Amino acid sequence: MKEFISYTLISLGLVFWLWGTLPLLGKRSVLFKLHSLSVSDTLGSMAITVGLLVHFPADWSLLFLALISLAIWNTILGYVLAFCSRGGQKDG
Amino acid sequence: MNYLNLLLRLLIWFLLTADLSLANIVIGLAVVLVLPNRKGRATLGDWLRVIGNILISIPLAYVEALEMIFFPHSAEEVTLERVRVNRIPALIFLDIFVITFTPKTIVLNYRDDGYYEVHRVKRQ
Amino acid sequence: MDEFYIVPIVFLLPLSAVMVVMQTNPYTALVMRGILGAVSALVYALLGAADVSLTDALVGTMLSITLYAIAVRSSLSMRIGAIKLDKNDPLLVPIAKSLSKYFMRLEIVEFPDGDHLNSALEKGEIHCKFDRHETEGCKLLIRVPRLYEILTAAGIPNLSIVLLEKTGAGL
Amino acid sequence: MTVVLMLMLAVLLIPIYVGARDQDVWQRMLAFCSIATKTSIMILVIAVIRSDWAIGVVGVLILSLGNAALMLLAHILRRLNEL
Repeated sequence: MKEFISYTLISLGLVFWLWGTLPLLGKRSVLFKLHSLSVSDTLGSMAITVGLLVHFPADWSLLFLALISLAIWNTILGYVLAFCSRGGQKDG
Repeated sequence: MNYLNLLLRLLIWFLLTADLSLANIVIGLAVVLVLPNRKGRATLGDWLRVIGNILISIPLAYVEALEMIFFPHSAEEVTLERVRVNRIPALIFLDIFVITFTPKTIVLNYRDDGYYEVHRVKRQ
Repeated sequence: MDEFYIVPIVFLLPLSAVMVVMQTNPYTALVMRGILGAVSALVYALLGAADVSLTDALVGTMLSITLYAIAVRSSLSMRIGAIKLDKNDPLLVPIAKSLSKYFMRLEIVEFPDGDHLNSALEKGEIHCKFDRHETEGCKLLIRVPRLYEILTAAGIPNLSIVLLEKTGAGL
Repeated sequence: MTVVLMLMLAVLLIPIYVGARDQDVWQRMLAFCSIATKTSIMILVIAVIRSDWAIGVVGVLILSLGNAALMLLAHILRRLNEL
């Protein structure tokens, strides 16, 4: 059961990764690609990390920290990239 | 609400170090007190609302991601969103975090007159 | 062979290294250097060298990108000294355009009077000096031969470009 | 778990290709951002498979500190367009 849940989460994360990374090949704007990247890099990676957490609960503190830093850093990075790629007026 | 700020910092410290020995508590208290303090007007209610928003936004983000996967969102638009004025920078930061965390919306800019410029994708 | 997955991942390292070498634009080369740093941290961690991986990520990538970005930004710029020069002056547009082919930027330094301007030019704080005469038109006195070559090759109308001699007497 | 790693490698090839191909520097920055996250997640997976604590700590550190260079580069690239 534990194995099943963990592999489901990891495959969900992999599907998110693939779905969110494929639009990089297209010709859309940077902002549009940022939306799909936030699906893959933040949510997909978080799903993979939770899957690992279920599978190997011994490393919980490490994986928990990874989860927090993933959520915070990728979100802030999305904001900074969006702000900078538009050539924002004041310092962000 | 100064002590609330201190409590938040202590919580982060204990999450980071994962160690509840006496020495660590003393070091954590020292670090928390030495870090610069800023006067703010945030109340307990503000903090609770933002923390609640963060907890809600995690499942919401996954729902939005699945929506984006199953129904292609190919239209884009930029909207202005109003927020409450006179907030301390930490709360503004958390607001931006919550909006950007959900995959359909990204904050582009925070303007001094209290508006966020939000970029969002929509179904056609 | 339990760990055959090592081989294809290690192949990423030469691949991204070749991609760094192929770049001509210094800024995209910096971005590619970041990609190389991320890949090499992965490869070192894969081979079991946690310390090397951490050092590469922090010093090799973070610090070197920071330092290179600052160095590239400040060295790839032409500083024009002038007494009064507007940022949006129409004469600057062709200059900036011809410099941007070489990934360079324009930087305008304003001086209160001609004495400060000339001494800055002699000390080497600025690369060239901009003069606007009522009768003779606009003049750009350049100290660096390579910049002189680039700008004369671009052929900018309404601007006479002069290369200054090394001695710099009586400027 | 090895299958998972190979799939991750396959996905990782997409942003590497984009980084090599694209002309716009912001598209490359997106590729860089994506690669940085993906490689650190792969490091975490490797650490957990081998139950090697040191590699895991390195993965978390890279995940949390490595993005700082990316932000700095983004700000410098933004100022390039301002003359």
